[in-house]
Amino acid sequence: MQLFYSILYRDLMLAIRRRRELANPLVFFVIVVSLFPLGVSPDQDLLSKMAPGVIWVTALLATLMSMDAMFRSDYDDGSLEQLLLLPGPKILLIGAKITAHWLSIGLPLIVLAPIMSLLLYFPTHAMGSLIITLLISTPILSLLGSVGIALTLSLRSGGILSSLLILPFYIPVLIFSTMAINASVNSLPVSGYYALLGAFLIVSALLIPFAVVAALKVSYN
Amino acid sequence: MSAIHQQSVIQDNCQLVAKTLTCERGSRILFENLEFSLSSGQAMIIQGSNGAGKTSLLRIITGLSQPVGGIISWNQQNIEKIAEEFQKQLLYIGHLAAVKTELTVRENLQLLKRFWPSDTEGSIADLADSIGLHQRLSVSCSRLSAGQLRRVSLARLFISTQKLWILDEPLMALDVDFIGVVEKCLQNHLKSRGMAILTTHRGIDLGEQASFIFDL
Amino acid sequence: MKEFFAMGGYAFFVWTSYGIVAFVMIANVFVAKMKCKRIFKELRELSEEA
Amino acid sequence: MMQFIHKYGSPKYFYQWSKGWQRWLTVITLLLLGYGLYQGLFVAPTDYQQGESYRIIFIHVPAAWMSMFVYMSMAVSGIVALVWRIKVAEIVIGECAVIGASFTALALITGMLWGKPMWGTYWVWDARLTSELVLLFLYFGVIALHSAFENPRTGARAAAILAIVGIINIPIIKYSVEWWSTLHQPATVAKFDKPSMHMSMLIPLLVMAFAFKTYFLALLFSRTRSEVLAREKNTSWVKEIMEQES
Repeated sequence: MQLFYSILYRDLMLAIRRRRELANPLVFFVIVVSLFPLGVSPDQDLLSKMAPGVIWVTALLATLMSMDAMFRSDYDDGSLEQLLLLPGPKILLIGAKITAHWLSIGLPLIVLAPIMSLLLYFPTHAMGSLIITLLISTPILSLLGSVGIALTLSLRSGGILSSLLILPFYIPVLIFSTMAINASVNSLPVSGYYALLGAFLIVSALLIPFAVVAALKVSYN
Repeated sequence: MSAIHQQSVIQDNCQLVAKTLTCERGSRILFENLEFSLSSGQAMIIQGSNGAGKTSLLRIITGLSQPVGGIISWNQQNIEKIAEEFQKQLLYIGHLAAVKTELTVRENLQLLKRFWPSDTEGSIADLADSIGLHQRLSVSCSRLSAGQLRRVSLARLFISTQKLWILDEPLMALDVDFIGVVEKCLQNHLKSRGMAILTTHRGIDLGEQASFIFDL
Repeated sequence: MKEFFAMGGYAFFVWTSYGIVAFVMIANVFVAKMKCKRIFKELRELSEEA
Repeated sequence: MMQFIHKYGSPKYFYQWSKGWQRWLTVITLLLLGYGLYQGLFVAPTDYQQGESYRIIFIHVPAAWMSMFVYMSMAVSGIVALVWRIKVAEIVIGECAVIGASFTALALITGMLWGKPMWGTYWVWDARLTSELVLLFLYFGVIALHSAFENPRTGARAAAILAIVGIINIPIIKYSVEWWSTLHQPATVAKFDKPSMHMSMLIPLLVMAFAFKTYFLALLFSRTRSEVLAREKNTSWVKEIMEQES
C-alpha cells in the first residue's frame, strides 16, 4: 500500500504543478452548460426539465476530455515504464493513478456542477441527489475512461479514439444518474438508483484495473 | 575495447539466460532465435545498427514487452513467473529520461529515493553532488539541458542496490568527465558481483571487468 | 402472383428490407472472395520473386 | 486441453481442417435459407394484426440475435487469444467485428423498416432498438481500435481487451436501456414484441436464425483462412501451398 500512497502523492503534486491544465475541464463545463439556454430556449420550465440531462452529459464529456492527463504525460517522458517496473502489484499503481485523476478532475466538477445547475433553473430541492449521483458516478467515469486511454496510449490519434471506445460504456451511468435526479425532483424514492450506481462502482473498481494492466501491456508491446 | 579475459569467475548464484528469443515490429521479424547467457560480474554490450531492435531487446529482457517466442530465465526461472522478485533485482534506465519537467531537481531526486528506497542513506545533497547538479537543486527541470536531464535520470545508479542493470545508451548526451564517472560507477557495480546489459554507440571503458560484445 | 408481390400494401417495406439484407450478406461474401483472390495473387508474386 | 487448443489453433492445421467445414457450412446455409425463405414468405399465414409487414420478422429477429451471438463469439476468441496467445483466435476477432457490425446494422435497418408500418415513424426509442444501436457503437469501437494499430497482432490483442470489457458491460447496458425505456415510454405505444407466434411462423424464424449462424461460420472461416495465409506468408507451409496452386 505504500506504493499506492507514494504514486498518489506524486500525481497530486504534478496535478497541482499543472494547475492551469486542471482548469480546462471546468471552463469547458461552464461554457457548454451555458450553450444550451442559448441554443434551445431560455424558457424556464423547458430548461428545468432538461437540466439534469444537460448537467450530466456535460460533466461526462468534461471528464472524458481530460482523461488524457492520466497516462499521457508519464508515457511520453518514459516515467510510466519506470512505474510499471516497480516491484509490487500493478493494480495499486493503476488504482493510484485513477484516484489521482478523480481527485484532480472529478471533485472540482462536483463542486462546480450545483452552481452551474442554477443557470438552468435546476429545482433546488433535488440539488442533494445531483451531488450524490456525481459523487458515486464520477469515479466510474474515471475507471472506464482509464481503459480507453490505456488501450490507445501508443497511437497518435489516441485521444479521439479512446472517447469513441468508452462512450458506450458511459450510457448506464448516465441513464441511472439522470433517472435518480428526476426521481428526486418528483420526490419519488431514490435509494434504488443509488444502490445500482454503487454496485456498478464496486464492480468496475474490482474488474477494470485488471483490464487496464492488460491494456498497458498491449500498449508497450 | 577492454581485452576480454575471463577471471576465475566463481559461479555466483545469479544468472540471466535467454533462449530462442524472437521479436516482431509491425509484421517484420526484428531478430530470431537469439541466445545469450550472463552471470554475476559480467557486462554485456549490445551493438547493432539503428533500428536493429536493441531497445526492443532490452524491453523484452526487463519484461515490459513480451517476445513473440522464446523465454528469458533469471536463476533458471522464467521471468514472467517470478516477475515481482525479478523486478526487485532490476534497474532499467530507458532511452527517455524519466524525469518530470514540471518538478525541480530536488523533487525529482526525492521521488527517486521514495520509489527505490536504498539502504545507502546518503542525503539528497550528496546524490545531487554525485551527479554534479548540487547548485541546481531548486531549478525546475524544464530549464535543464538534455545532458543535465540525463544526469538526473542516471542518479539512480549511485543509490541502486539492484543486481541487474539494464541501461539503454547510458552515455548519450553526456559530457566527457561525467562519462568517466558513469564508467567508474559501472566498474564498481560489476566488481561487487553485479550484472549489466547496456547498449552504446561509442566505446565504453569497463577497466578489467569481464564484458563481452553481443551483436544484433 | 401479383398480390404476392404487393405484400398486402407493404410491398415497399418488406422487399426493401429483404433486398438490403440480401445485398449486405452477398456483399460480405463477395468481399471475402475478392480478399482471398488478392492475397493469392500477392503470394504468387512473392513466390515467383523468391 | 492445452495440446488440443495448440494443435487445432495452429495456423497450418487450422487452414487444413477449416476447408472441409467451410464447404459443408455453405451448403447447409443455402439449404436452410431456401427452406426458411420459402416457408416465411409463401407458407406462413398473414398476421391478423399487422398483415404482411410482419414477414420482416424473419430477417430482423435473426439479425438481432446474430449481432449478440457474434459479439459473444468475438469476446470468447478474445479470451482465447489473450490467455493462450493463439494466432488464429487473434485473426478471428478482427473478422468477427466486421461481420457482427454488418448484422447489427441490418437489424437496425430492418427494425426501422418494420417500425414504419407499425407506428408511422421509422425510428422509435424502444428498448430493443436502442440497445441494438449501442451494440453498433461497441462494434465501431472494436473495429476502429483493431485497425488503429500498424502491428496486426497488437491490434488484435487490444481489440480483445475491449471486447471482454464490452461483454461484461452489455448486460448492464441492456438492463439500463430497458429500465430507461419503460420509464419514459407511455404505455400507449405498442410494445415492440413479436406477434403471437403460431407454429407455422415459429419454424421459419428458427430455420432462418440457424441459417444465419451457419452463414456466419462459413463466412468467418473463409475470411480467416485468407487472413491466415496473408499473416503466415513467409512460412514454409504457405510456400508449399503456393507451389501446389501455381
